Amino acid sequence: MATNRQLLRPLYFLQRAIANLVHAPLMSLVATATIALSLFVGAIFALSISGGEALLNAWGGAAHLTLYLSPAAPDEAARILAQRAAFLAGPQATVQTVTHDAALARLKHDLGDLGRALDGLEENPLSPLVEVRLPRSANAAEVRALADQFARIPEVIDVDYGRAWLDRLTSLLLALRWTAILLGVVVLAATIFLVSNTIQLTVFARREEIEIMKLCGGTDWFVRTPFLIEGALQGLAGGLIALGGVALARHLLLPKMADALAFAAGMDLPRLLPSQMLAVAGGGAALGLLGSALAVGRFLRA
Amino acid sequence: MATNRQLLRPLYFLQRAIANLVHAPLMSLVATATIALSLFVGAIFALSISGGEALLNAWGGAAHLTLYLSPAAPDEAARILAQRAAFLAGPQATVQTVTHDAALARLKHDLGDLGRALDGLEENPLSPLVEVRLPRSANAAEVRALADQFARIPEVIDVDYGRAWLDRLTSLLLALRWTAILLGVVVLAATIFLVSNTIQLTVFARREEIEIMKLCGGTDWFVRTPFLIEGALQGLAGGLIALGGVALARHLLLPKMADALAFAAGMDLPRLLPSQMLAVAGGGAALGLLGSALAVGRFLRA
Amino acid sequence: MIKLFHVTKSYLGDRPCIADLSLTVDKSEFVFLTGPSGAGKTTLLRLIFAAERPTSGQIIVGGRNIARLSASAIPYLRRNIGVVFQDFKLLNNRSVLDNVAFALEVIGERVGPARRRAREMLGRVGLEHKAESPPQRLSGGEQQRVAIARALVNSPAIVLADEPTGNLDASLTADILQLLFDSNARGATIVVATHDRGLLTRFPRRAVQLAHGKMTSDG
Amino acid sequence: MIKLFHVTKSYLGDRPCIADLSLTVDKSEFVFLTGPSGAGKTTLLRLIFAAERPTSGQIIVGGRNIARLSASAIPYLRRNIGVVFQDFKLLNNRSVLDNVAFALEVIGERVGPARRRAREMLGRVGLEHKAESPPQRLSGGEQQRVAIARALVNSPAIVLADEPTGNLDASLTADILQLLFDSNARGATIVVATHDRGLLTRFPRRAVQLAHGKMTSDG
Ligand SMILES: Nc1ncnc2c1ncn2[C@@H]1O[C@H](COP(=O)(O)OP(=O)(O)OP(=O)(O)O)[C@@H](O)[C@H]1O
Ligand SMILES: Nc1ncnc2c1ncn2[C@@H]1O[C@H](COP(=O)(O)OP(=O)(O)OP(=O)(O)O)[C@@H](O)[C@H]1O
Ligand SMILES: [Mg+2]
Ligand SMILES: [Mg+2]
Repeated sequence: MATNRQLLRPLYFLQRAIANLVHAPLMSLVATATIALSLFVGAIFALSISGGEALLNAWGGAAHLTLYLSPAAPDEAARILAQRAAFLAGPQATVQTVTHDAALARLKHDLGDLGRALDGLEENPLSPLVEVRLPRSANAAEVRALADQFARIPEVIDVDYGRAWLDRLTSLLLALRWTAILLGVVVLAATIFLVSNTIQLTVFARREEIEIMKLCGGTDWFVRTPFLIEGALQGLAGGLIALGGVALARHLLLPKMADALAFAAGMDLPRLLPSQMLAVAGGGAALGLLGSALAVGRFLRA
Repeated sequence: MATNRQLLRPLYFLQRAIANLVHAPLMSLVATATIALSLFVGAIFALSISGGEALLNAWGGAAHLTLYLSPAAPDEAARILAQRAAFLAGPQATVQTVTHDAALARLKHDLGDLGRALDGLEENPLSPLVEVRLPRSANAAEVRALADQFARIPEVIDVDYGRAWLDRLTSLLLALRWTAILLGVVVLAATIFLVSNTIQLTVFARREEIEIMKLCGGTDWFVRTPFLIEGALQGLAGGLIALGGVALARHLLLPKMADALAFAAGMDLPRLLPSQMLAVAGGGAALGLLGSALAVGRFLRA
Repeated sequence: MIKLFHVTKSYLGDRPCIADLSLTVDKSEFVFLTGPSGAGKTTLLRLIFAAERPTSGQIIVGGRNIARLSASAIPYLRRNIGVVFQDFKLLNNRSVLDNVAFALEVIGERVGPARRRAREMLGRVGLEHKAESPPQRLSGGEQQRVAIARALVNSPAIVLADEPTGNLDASLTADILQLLFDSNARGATIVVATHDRGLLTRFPRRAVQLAHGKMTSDG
Repeated sequence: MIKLFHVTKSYLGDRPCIADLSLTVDKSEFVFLTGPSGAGKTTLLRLIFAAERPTSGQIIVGGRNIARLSASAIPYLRRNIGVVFQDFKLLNNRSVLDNVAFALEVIGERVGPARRRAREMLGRVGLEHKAESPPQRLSGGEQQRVAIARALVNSPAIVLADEPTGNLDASLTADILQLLFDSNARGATIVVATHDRGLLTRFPRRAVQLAHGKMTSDG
């Protein structure tokens, strides 16, 4: 079969694809640019979202939970609770016990001059408490889950962890994520649509060539293969250009952002992991291939 | 001059432009879609940023400043300060004076059982103070500016307004804005580039037509005018589609966001003002016109 | 080799351009197809290489029933047919040589041998010196000869030539017809559509005359 | 009307296709331009309507020096010249009628009268019934007649026709030449390029013969 003979000639098709790219630079440029820009916007967009999440979490800072025992509970009960809390909160958390006396001393200190008035008390009416300081890496959902666990311990009569604050942080992240999902879907759909239409236009500009190939006895695969290779090459080039663009944007933005990020010590502008870079480049190639396949397919059927 | 005769025939060119749009639906579709998608992404993006800012401000909630006087200051001084603060903070702010006695009563109430201990004091060591509650609409920068003004009043020995909190909010807004500027520039540049290239491709697909017009004695303006009208019409259509898309996205997103926005009472998803809608539609038309002018210009020179 | 039985081809709203036509062209026969402008010559050739489907009737080419051919089988039919199009149909973004070599590449020939044979064929139509030009830069008659070279380069069993000498002067016309006669002598079946009855007097062969899609004379 | 002084046209790397040619065509003259394929007939016509610039020499058309014409003046020159292109150059996405009317619209004629005159002109080349078809659907000879109708519809002072009868049979050829003779009788200057020396014997007129870009006979 001649078809099989052709499929065994990948070099021939690669050669023809490259010749076409070189001979019609406008078209290859437009398709490549469309893919590059779409991927660039998509990547910057994904990085902004992930950066926003990281920033919000950093803003929250280290979370701080306070477990109150009954005022009647002995200091020993607080110490036992502290051990249990340390176990639940994990090795990275810092746990501190505040006894009846320590609680009163703290209040006196806080009241300053007025503190002397407390010396007249016969009995200490304050509760002992346990303070749990979580690492910065703990996020809102983890804090909330831990607070719920603590609240279920019978000795604990109240858990204070800035619920309102956490609720707002969680809401904000949720809003961010919904926007991200919407915009992500839009950018992806826009990319596929634009790329396939742009390639359709380049195929249209070569309709005579396709017609002549078919009149000379070329099979559909003979017509299609160079277009597919061209699409994949354009897509790959687009992906690589997008990666370069992301690196450049990061480079330009880094000094501007330094101030804004000063409070979030140790936080850096988000970067693409090697696997994500591969995904961008491969995604470009896939996009180009898919766009070409759709465009040529529509054309060959017509 | 024949040129003048042609310029007096806007209807003729409009007719030809519409006929071309109808006869080459693929090309008009691609150009319109490119403009629509670019404007849609741009508009959604701008709305997200403005929504993000509004959300951050709402999260901040109503700002609250406390002005401390010297403990030795008489209550009357606090009342005079309150009047001055009310004048500086504007009519929408609520200003409240807390006298020496009121301050002590408040502390007693806060201490609960322990409060009784304060009865033994001979002298009131607390400062009188003035509380200023700003409207929700006040943003971080305004709060900070007002606090600076208050601090410059000689009677005021300290202003408390959650400086750390405000600093973080400001940083976050700054980061958001830099990202917005970067992405905005990218989306705009991408849009102009894509639109002009796409139209270039549609012009390229009609190069024979242009060649024949010129061979029959058509002037450059005779060739150019229908393309410009087509570009403007495609752009206008693209702008209107983008507006429809924004309305649809808002409609889809509103229920999903309701939860996330629950805490920000009275806050709504950001919407386009009529003037902004006009800008999107007009911007689309301008984009189409500009893209066509660039593409045909390049072609006529070649 | 080519057999048409009661073939009709009509386009929507027009009277048929081929009306109930029956025709047999034997293997290795040489036939002129004549008739005035719009008689249906091009349409008849297009039916034979399956660029159009007949509205009714049967067409058998090289033993295959064209009307029943699946879309994927058409390329393989066309590889046995060399066609000279009335409007040449050359690729403007390729060189003349590539245009001719292309007909060989389509059927799976390797690039090197394809170009060699294409260059040789260009020599036979007197255009070796234009091998590297794009067709746009050629004169009308030169383009026509490129189209002829492309049709003959893979020595097809059937050659359909539509006005192959419309842009050529008398001496080049004789050269090109000689190429077709040679090909015919080596066994190819050849159909040449022409409006030029002068050709028939200079090169007497079987001539099928069409008018309004009907055969008006044969012989 | 048309004067060439020592005109040479050469493309990069090739020997000149027009070499030191001098020629005068008077107002209301009718000239055949003959010569074999590649002689330079089309190139000469392209020089006259400013589609190419001469490498050297002067060309004066209707009193204007083509070599010195600014780019913006070229359209106004072309409005006085009707051209029948060898490859027709019809707009495929417009109807036949629009293609012809287009030549009038370009010079500022209103759509209504333009279409009326175009339809009448189509009648004179025998194609009124194809007015609404796109040119692709026409036979080769029909397309050629549309090209002729377009060239003549605005009664230009100069008509340049490149192989206008290459796709037409003898009887249509006579009809078309009669159209050109009529136009000539009304005062138009006409140059017809053709490879067909038979035309010259049937319609004796002044004939300028080219070979390799040089004039070999005139008269
Ligand atoms: N796709 C089509 N749609 C409608 N009509 C068509 C189509 N193709 C051809 N025709 C009509 O069919 C008739 C025959 O056309 P055809 O091209 O076969 O003529 P021809 O004999 O080759 O003429 P010529 O010598 O001028 O090339 C013409 O009137 C033409 O207008
Ligand atoms: N743009 C160009 N670039 C290079 N060479 C060209 C170009 N145009 C024409 N030629 C060459 O100039 C020569 C004359 O061409 P021209 O088209 O004038 O011939 P012609 O007399 O019209 O021939 P025909 O009867 O075949 O149409 C040819 O050899 C052609 O290849
Ligand atoms: Mg024909
Ligand atoms: Mg010529």
